[in-house]
Amino acid sequence: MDYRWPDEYLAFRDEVESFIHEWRTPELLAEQRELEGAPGPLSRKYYEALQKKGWMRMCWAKEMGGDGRDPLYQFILVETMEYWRMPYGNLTFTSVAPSIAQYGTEGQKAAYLPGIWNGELTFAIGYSEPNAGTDLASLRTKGEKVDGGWKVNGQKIWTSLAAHSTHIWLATRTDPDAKKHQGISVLIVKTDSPGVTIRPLQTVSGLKTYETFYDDVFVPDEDVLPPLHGGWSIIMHALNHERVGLSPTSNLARNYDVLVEYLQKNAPHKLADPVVRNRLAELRVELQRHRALAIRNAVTIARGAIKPGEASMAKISGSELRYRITTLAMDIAGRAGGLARDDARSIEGGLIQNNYLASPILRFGGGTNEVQRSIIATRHLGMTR
Amino acid sequence: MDYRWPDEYLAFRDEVESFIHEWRTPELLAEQRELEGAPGPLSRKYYEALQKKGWMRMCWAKEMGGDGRDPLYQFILVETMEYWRMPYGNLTFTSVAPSIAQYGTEGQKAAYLPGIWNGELTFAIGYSEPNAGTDLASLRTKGEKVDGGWKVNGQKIWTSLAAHSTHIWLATRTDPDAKKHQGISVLIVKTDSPGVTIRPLQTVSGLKTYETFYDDVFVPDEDVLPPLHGGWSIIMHALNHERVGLSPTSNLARNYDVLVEYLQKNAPHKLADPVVRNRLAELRVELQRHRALAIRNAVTIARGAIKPGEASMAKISGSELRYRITTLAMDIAGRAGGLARDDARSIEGGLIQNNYLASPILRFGGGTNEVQRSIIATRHLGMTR
Amino acid sequence: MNPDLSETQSLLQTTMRQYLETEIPFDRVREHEEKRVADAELWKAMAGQGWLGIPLPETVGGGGAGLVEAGIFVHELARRAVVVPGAEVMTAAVMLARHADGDESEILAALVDGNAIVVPAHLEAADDLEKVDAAVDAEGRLAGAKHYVDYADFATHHLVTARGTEGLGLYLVERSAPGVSTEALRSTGRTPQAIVTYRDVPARRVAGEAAVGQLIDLARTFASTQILACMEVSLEQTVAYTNVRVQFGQPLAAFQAVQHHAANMCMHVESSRFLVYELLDALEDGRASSDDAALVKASLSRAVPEVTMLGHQLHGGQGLIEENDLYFFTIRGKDRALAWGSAEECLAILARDVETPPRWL
Amino acid sequence: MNPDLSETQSLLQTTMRQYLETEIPFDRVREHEEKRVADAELWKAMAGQGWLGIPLPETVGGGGAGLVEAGIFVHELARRAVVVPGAEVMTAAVMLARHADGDESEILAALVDGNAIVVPAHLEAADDLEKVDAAVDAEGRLAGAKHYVDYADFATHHLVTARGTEGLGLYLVERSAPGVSTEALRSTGRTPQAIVTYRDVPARRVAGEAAVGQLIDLARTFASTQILACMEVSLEQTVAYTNVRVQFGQPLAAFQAVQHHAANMCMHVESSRFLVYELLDALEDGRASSDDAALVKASLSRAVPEVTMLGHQLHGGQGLIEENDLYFFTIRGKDRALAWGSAEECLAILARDVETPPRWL
Repeated sequence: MDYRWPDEYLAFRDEVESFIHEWRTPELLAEQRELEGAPGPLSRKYYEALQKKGWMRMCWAKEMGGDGRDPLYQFILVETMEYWRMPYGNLTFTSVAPSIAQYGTEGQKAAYLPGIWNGELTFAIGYSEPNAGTDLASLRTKGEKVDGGWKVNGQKIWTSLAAHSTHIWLATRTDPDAKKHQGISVLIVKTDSPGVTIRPLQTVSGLKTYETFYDDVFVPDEDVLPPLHGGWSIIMHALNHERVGLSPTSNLARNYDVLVEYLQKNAPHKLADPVVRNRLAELRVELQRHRALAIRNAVTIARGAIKPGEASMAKISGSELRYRITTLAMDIAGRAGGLARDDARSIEGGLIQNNYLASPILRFGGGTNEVQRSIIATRHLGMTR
Repeated sequence: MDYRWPDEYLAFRDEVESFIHEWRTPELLAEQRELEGAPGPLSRKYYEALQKKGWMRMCWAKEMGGDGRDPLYQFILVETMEYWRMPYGNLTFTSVAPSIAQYGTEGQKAAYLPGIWNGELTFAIGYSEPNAGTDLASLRTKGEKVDGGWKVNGQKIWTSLAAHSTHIWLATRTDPDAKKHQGISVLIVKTDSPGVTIRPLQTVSGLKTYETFYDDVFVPDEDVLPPLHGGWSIIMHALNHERVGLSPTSNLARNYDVLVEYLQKNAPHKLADPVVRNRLAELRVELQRHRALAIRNAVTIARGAIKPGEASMAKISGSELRYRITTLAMDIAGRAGGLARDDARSIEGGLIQNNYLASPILRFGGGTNEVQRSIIATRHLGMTR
Repeated sequence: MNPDLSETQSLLQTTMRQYLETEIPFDRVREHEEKRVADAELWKAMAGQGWLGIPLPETVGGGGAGLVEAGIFVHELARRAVVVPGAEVMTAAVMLARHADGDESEILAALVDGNAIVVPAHLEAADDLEKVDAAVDAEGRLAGAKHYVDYADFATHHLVTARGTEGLGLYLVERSAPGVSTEALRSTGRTPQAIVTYRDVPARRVAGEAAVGQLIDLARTFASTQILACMEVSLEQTVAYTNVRVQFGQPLAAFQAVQHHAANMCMHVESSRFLVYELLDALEDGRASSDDAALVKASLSRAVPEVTMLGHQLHGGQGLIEENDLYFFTIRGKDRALAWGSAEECLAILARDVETPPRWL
Repeated sequence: MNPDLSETQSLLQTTMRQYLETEIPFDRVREHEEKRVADAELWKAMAGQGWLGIPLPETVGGGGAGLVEAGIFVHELARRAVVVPGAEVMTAAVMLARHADGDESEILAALVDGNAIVVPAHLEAADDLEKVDAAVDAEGRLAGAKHYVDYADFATHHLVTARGTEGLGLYLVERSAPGVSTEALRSTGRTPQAIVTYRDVPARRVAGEAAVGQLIDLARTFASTQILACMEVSLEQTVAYTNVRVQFGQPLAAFQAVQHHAANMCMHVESSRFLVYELLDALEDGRASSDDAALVKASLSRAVPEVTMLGHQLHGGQGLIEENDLYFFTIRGKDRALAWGSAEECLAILARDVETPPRWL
């Protein structure tokens, strides 16, 4: 037992922080605001620099093209980047690429991995459907076998970044007669394929997402991940890859820090109010409780152990705390706390208010908290199903 | 719409308060403490006086021997008595007597009602079994038809007051072949019948309850409530009778008042602490939220309407608030708040601490809060079962 | 003790609800919301229905009704999330009517027919409801700034709290007067709000210091009423959605965890409804104190994020997309939770008097 | 970053757990609890096992281990709810060892073999941990009163906080000295507690002012450790019970609402375990501040009523009967939540420094 972070991890954190301070310029932030998260010229440059650092694959096995570093480095990367809300890789890197590396054919590896690494290829994830959200396995988008490939018909929602991606990583029912969890394959679909339609969806927190429609879209056989009809385990495996830093403490703590800084500058009388200080003390306690679950989960994953209950706990804790911190911070700041990010007077670009509106996402995204709680009960505590 | 209590109700409250102040002597309180709720000479006298007031039957229809008063009088009686924790009738009066009056044979009415009214007869309720708690209908205590009556075998728990009662109001499976909710009858069993064993059970909050065992206990036919095998509806009906004042606000508010009084006398610096004052303000809000649900439910019942969801809301709200008020009050009072009622230094005879330990009871008693929440969802909100 | 609407009150509720549901599709609300401008056409139409004068005396053409009826008006508007200053104008109108002398009858009549639109302007700089630096000089000229003024530009007049030669009071100011300038704000609720600056603006005193507290209590109570409406609709939409949305082979509504979330939402809604109407009823004849208004606002301001976030929890991704109608009530609800005193500010008011035993009857 | 017990630490845990589960039936705990007297026989036996000297130097016969090991000792005792001053003696022993000069080696050795039992005596009158009026005069005579002293009568010595001629410090006092009198208290936890009055009692100064803060931090941390144990066992018993208890035709554990309650309990337990051992580990080499100890205590003191009450919720009537073992952890847990600073008191400590950014790595 030793709860200290060894020096090499702390040195890595410092390195990441230096990198952030170098790149997080007002110009980059302005570009991000303007393009609503889509890649612009500055963020492309930033991504290039990030890729040069090699951090995106640092925890992969050497034989898969990585550095074979301890996954706790990934944890530290995520925590440090998330504090400043700097992008550090998306599902293309954390989910698609490892899946191709592990399951893909040699041809697929050659066709996609280099392009992913140099940033030319980006993937949107096509899992959710209007009637298959939490119950993902009931998806209906179907592929019919045709000569040399598959003809795909169906509809996906929450295909985030679809309009800015070159490909869609599409969960498709390829065997309609198999049981629910079987008969699903992962297809790699070019976004400019004939028959693909992308429709933007505005969400309440400003995040743009997309609905994607597939009308007789042709996908060649070589773009089907093997094993055919065995997509469910690929999907599950891919989700597991994200879990070392699945619920950062730092970006929750950032809301706290932003509030305190605002009060120091604009409402010192409130910061002097014993009741406000007590509420802040309560938030500090909650942040540490969450931090405990987040690190506990990361350590387990870093060891290669599998304890789904720990990931579920970290995920529930972080997603629910996001709501509590932000709603309280808005109350403390009063009407100033309600200013949105499109108002120049808003606190730190409306960060807290925006986090409030976005807070439901993680409560259902990546498996609803209801499902997570049942996972804790059955798989961590051994309760009867 | 008029949220005022008309003068006649307020006058009744004043009458009840005067009565309480007359009877709530240190001697009576000492006797109650000593006998742990069992009837002693002073409380018998108190009950006599209470019965003379006619309050126990005041809301019954005149043809059932009552005064036909609006059930809101019962609500006011309960709230006023509960503030001072004075007894005002128990299940014998609120559940057994009305059931006999409504369902009993003429013989049963003649045999039991006068004795109940003059206090000679008291009933313990034998519903719960070791394996039939929330799922009451799965009870196993069984009656076998024998010549002139029934031979009863089984076991009940939470037969509160059994040792001080003359009879047990016993839910018994009389038709083993019927479906779960059918085949149950209510039997009136003398506690001194051969084969009845009463074993005390100590609960954490000091309340004593009893396990009762039935070995070949003979119950004559005339002590079976009609209709035979139709006991389930009697049981449900009886429970409904209690619901006008099922979750008083006053005894929750009493914890608040006791805490404030303690702080005024013993820790004025704490009462001056803005954080403590804020916590108390929060409790005031919660008390009013509960009061709203309690009155809403009472008004509906007083009108003869049936909205089970409202009773469930009042019940959940009151039972959960009891825990929150008491745990916080103990924290504010610090270690003084932890003194138990058997310590002479405890705050108001350990009222708050004792309420804390007793707080789980109402969360599962009378139908668990889980079941209540489903009732709200399905019967009040119309959600799919 | 009768917490239910009278027949007349029910009729008003039903009429308004049907009218708004029929006449105002949510997409029309989206249009006004996006532009942050009030729905002037709806306002005009409501004048035609006779609703704008509900609590005003019949002598000026009003409905001669009370605060409960005004509350129903505010409640129904909030249920449809329409972009009109219902709560604001009711607040100002009631204050003007209460303190009416001969001078006021003209503006009251104009309020009834929708030609005058008066909104309160109270809050200054920080979120401290007690701070009033705006001042009216001996010549009756107002100078000062008011923040987060709802519908400042749609209004024809502002009812401004300020300090004059006779002390603190309410002053009536014309929006179009030279010296009144506004700067738009973009808040969570997406309704029009602005910072208003008054430079040497003619202002007529209409009420004294006591009225300032009354104005706050009333505005706060109507904000609570709006919150109530947001919670109600959020719950209704959630029940409807979970009854039809199938996952794992059964409607969401049949899952125990879903039912329990909905039950928790329901307890907030039901207790809030009682508290809000009790307060309106008691404010009508002066039985309610400022503490009562603060308590109800504290309770509802805390409840509404809980309720609306549970609504989102049960809607999943569907509920976050702006094409779905759920979000209106999430954003309006939290906005009103911050208006006229957040839960924190209202608790601070309650904290001043914790020694009085809480009411239990 | 390694939050898991080492092999040696695991061995200590397993050994103690097996020993206590085998040797100490819960009915024996009930007996001592009812009489409010410590289990002297168990204390003696534990001396035989070598456990009483775990964190003491090997030179006095101790185990030479650290606070984590002492924490495991406290943790395992609390899991069995036994009526012995494990936390209290570990606190005093560590303080004595830290400030040991030659004089202390004798009492340290006696602590190891169980002949000396030293408990801290700190709290006075109100629940204000900063108030110390007890005084030691120039002749080394102590006068004052200490409240809620755990195991005051079972102890051979009290380690008393008092003000002497050299300022605030820790003083060692013999329980049997004339002038020491006790008055028993009956608290929620049902373990022996007393008010102790010292009248002109010989007292030896063993450490100065800094040690008083250290003593509080340590006692507070062990109280948190005890709370952790209570939550753990409450959860374990609840899981076991719901897995076998059948209602409506299936085990309780299979109901979604039951699973969710258990999951909430579990999150408290798992986060608390991390925080407690992190704190013990950090206190060992001085990395932890008083704020850290207060934070952990605040967190666990709030968590334990939640967890134990959910345990009762899921046990129904069975859990409230004293024949069931669940209640031990309910009452001990809440008792320790109040000891050495309630959640409210610990939050007040944290509230002094809210400007420092919270730790996230």
